[in-house]
Amino acid sequence: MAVSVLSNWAGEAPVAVFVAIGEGMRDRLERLFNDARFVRAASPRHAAIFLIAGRMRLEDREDLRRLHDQMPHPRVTLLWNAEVGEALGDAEVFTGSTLEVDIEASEAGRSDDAVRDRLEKLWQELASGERSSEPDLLHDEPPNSWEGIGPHGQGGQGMMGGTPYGRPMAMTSDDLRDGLALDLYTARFGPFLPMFPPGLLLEMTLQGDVIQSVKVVRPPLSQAGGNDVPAALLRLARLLDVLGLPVLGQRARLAAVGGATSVPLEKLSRAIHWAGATLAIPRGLGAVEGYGDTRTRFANLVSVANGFSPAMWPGLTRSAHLSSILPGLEWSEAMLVLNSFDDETLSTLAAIVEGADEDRDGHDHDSGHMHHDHGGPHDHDRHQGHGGRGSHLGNDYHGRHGGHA
Amino acid sequence: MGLTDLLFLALSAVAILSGWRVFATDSMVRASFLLLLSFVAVGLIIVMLAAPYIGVATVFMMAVEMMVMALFMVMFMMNPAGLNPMMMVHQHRFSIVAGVLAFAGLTAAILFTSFPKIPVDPSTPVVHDLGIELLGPSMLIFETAGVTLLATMIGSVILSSRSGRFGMADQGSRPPGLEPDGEPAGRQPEAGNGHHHHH
Amino acid sequence: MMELIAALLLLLFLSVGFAGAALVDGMLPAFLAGQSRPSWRRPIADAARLLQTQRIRTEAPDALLWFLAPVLYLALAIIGLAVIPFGPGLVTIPSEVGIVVWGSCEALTIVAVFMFGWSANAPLPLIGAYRYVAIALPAMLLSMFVLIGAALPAESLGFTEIVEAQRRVWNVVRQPAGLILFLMLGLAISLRGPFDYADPADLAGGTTADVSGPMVLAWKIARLTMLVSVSAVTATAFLGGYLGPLLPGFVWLLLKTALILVVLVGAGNFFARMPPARMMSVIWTMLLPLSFLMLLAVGVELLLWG
Amino acid sequence: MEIVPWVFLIGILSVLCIRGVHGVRHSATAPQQLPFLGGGTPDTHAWQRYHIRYYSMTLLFIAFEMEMMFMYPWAVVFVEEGGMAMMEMGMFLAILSIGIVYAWREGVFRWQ
Amino acid sequence: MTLATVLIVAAALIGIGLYGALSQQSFVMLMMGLELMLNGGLLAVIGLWANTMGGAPEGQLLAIIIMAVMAVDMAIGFALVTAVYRKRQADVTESLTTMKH
Repeated sequence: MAVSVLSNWAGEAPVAVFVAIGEGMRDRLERLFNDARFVRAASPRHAAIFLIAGRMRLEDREDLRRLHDQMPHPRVTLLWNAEVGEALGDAEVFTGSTLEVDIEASEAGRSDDAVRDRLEKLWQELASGERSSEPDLLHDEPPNSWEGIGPHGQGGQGMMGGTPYGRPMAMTSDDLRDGLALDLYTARFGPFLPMFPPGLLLEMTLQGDVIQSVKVVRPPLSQAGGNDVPAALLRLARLLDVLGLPVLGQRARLAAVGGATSVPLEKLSRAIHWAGATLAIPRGLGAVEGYGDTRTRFANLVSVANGFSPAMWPGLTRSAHLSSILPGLEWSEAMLVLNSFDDETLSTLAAIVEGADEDRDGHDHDSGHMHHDHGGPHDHDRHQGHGGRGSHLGNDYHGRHGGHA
Repeated sequence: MGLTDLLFLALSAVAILSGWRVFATDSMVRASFLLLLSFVAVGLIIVMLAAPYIGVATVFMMAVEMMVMALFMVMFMMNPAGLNPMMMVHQHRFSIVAGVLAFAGLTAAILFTSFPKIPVDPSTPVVHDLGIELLGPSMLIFETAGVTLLATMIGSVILSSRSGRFGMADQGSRPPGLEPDGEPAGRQPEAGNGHHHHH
Repeated sequence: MMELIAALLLLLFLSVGFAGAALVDGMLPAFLAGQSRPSWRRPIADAARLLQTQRIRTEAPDALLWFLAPVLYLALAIIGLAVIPFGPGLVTIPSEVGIVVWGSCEALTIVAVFMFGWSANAPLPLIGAYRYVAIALPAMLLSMFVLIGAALPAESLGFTEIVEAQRRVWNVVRQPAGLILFLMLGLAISLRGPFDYADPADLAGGTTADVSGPMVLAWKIARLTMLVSVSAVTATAFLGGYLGPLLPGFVWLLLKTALILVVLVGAGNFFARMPPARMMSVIWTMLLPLSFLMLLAVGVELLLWG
Repeated sequence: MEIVPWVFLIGILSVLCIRGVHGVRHSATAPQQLPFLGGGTPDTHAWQRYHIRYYSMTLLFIAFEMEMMFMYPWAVVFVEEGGMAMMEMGMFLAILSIGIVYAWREGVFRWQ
Repeated sequence: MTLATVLIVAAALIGIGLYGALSQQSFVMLMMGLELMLNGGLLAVIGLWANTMGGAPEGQLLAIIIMAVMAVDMAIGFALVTAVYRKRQADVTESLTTMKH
């Protein structure tokens, strides 16, 4: 009884969706969430529906599977114009509207509405228990076997060695900023982190929250967004979200759609001014030659909201690259920088650099095993005792991953 | 046995047990917060002892101090979360004996001393009295404390920051080995044999 | 006897306040964002959804601290509220050092938030937790100066005396900037808007990024309760608490609390969040001297006209 | 007799705690437990010697915060003592302010 | 809750703190031992103040001084730990023996 009351209520809840955005779908998806019935979850842990929209690269599939499994039960996946093969099991595919009228009209707005309806229907089925939650796609095994290994059965050895609870421990290295040699944290962030451009996969090494080194593993997926006013407004909305102004971001998104609910742009830009958004961006942050710093890029976007046409930027200098812009920044600053570029510039900045020390990691990582790094018999002796993990920054450190090259 | 006694017993048990667990737990964050728990229990006992200001202020001060303690514990201890259980002690038996002896000695002293019995009157405005004392008779102590705290602030800034008058504080440093003249602990040897390149 | 009545009133205050906070928090941002007709049923429906969602653990989390963090946070909110008088002599925990008790609640809140972020053993929550400590520590310092400014005219650290001392003039008149500083602290300890360094969007939810289902719900409940609590403290210290004509003191306090709560939720949506390093230096170099000056102004005012 | 509700309360709380902790410990499969990184994987545990960037600030903070202990009793007797109290606390705060200014000059409030 | 019981609790805290301060290899854990001893000291002072001094304010002042000592001890202690770590990249007391050379 109590359970059914709960499910009834739950069915009314806004549908929490975690999205993985594929090629050319970003702007459309952001408009999808203008509807109050839907909430875009920041993390799969908060979502019930996994929406995969647009075409994905082959190597993204493994990440999608991982994201799928990170969601709590009950969960369901919806593929929207997505081609992911069998990677997501027998998830429901949505290729447009089911109504004939809509197929003929093939108008984006109509199809968006159809997706909304489908999402809502899915959630109601899930909440009422008609649809069962999807099982895991990956095998239920830890990245390294650990149970029963080691003196306490926790998988570790000595002070820092082994793989306690399935993962090795962080090792010490020098720091870029203040020379205290503390531990490094290396991980691949992305490709579907909500505050990252979709598809961008960075291998970052952090110390505390300062980024020590960055390597682009996969560039962002190309988006249709041009340089027109709606695209600029959407970009402004993303920056506003990162600045902690989701309400203003939402208004900018509504303005980008236009129509009856549209917000006067002057009002929006005044609100942004009074929010102190410009002051919240440090001067000189993420400066790129010819492109100003993050603050000027932001000011440009705001002036678009004021009615000026979007600025045109000159070509990039050859040397500008994310792997040289981001290191040394704190996480929050780095997120501001990442979101301040337009799509074209960003894809140039995030291009995979061809070079002697590069290793086409992007292709290695996706070959289907979660524990690519710690597999192999050699790893165990490496993690014992003083462990030989990454005491060098930058290229030397990357060399470890691309040893075969 | 009234509620007061029971509460006192419970709080003492919490204070002592969590104080002991501080040195028996693997996770540094847990250790810091256990110490905080011990302080909170003592603070509440102090409130029960008719010193509400000192008791609550103990909780207040120790909450932030133990927070900072946790930050530094995690920063400087190897294996801060205790993922691998560990025991980093020296002269262990001697320390146990010293601790027990201190406790026994103090207890004996307490039991065999007769203290005067002049309990504090519950109606005394203790906070007010303390304020008068601070501004009047003990004014010098108060201002001296200010100077001491200033010295502490300056000292801790000088010691902890990297840049100094004679250049960077960490120049020419090399970590010690776990055994004398051994390889630096927890790190990979500089310009090592590169064994990590072959896998 | 009075304490028992006060305890019942506390329960009433908590439930009314919490319901109001949930509604305001659920509807005001949606309204401000220009969405049409946010429904009052949403918060309840969302809670029902979270209750039915699986609770996920991460690899080797600190399960005990992870569980205790929301519990501690909630308990602190309730204790903070319990030292607030609902009328003359109507206090659940009558304490002559009320503002110090509240200060301890603030300090322990930092511990609770840190515990929550630390326990997940995951990078984004960890960064959020550490960031929060950097901002909340100095922000707490500000609030204590401001509260001491409120305690000066009352010649006492208890909230009842602070309210009684406002019969002539409310503290907001004595130190208007103090109210603003205290509202900032309110944003910081209820984790919202420009001071939400623990759960921000640039960390994909920060300390909550790896938490699911009932744990998210528990954390939300604790946050909202703390919002009610800090609003009530603000109303008591600056807006004369239960003082007011005609209506009973309890109602007055509730109304003033509601006003502050709406202001807090609104302000949380209209100010940008600075990078933590910048905010830390703003607090120490600009806001802290400001709070010194406020204290000086109150002192001088008391000496001349007190 | 008055302890019965306490015992009851503590009993309920401990049952809740045990259940809660138990719930965290025993749920989620291995792929579910992976920390959220947007699909990517970490190399190591996130627990590490975390490099806080504001350690000097925290040290300054503990020393400075000590002044609160003196300020609370001062606030209680301020009106009574009048100008004297003002002078003494002014001096005390001025001394401590020197420390803050010094720390600011040394760049303690920037992240290291 | 008599004076003797309060003091015995304080003695227990001091004993545990002494054990910690003597046995722990790392600086920060050693400081935890010191703090615990001061904690016991604080309790003893307030216990004595409440039961034998009739509420003379000096007892409370002493308690505040103890707390100030804790704060100073922590601030300077951690600053030292940072300085030593910068130099030696270790936080165990043994690493200080090589500091003389």
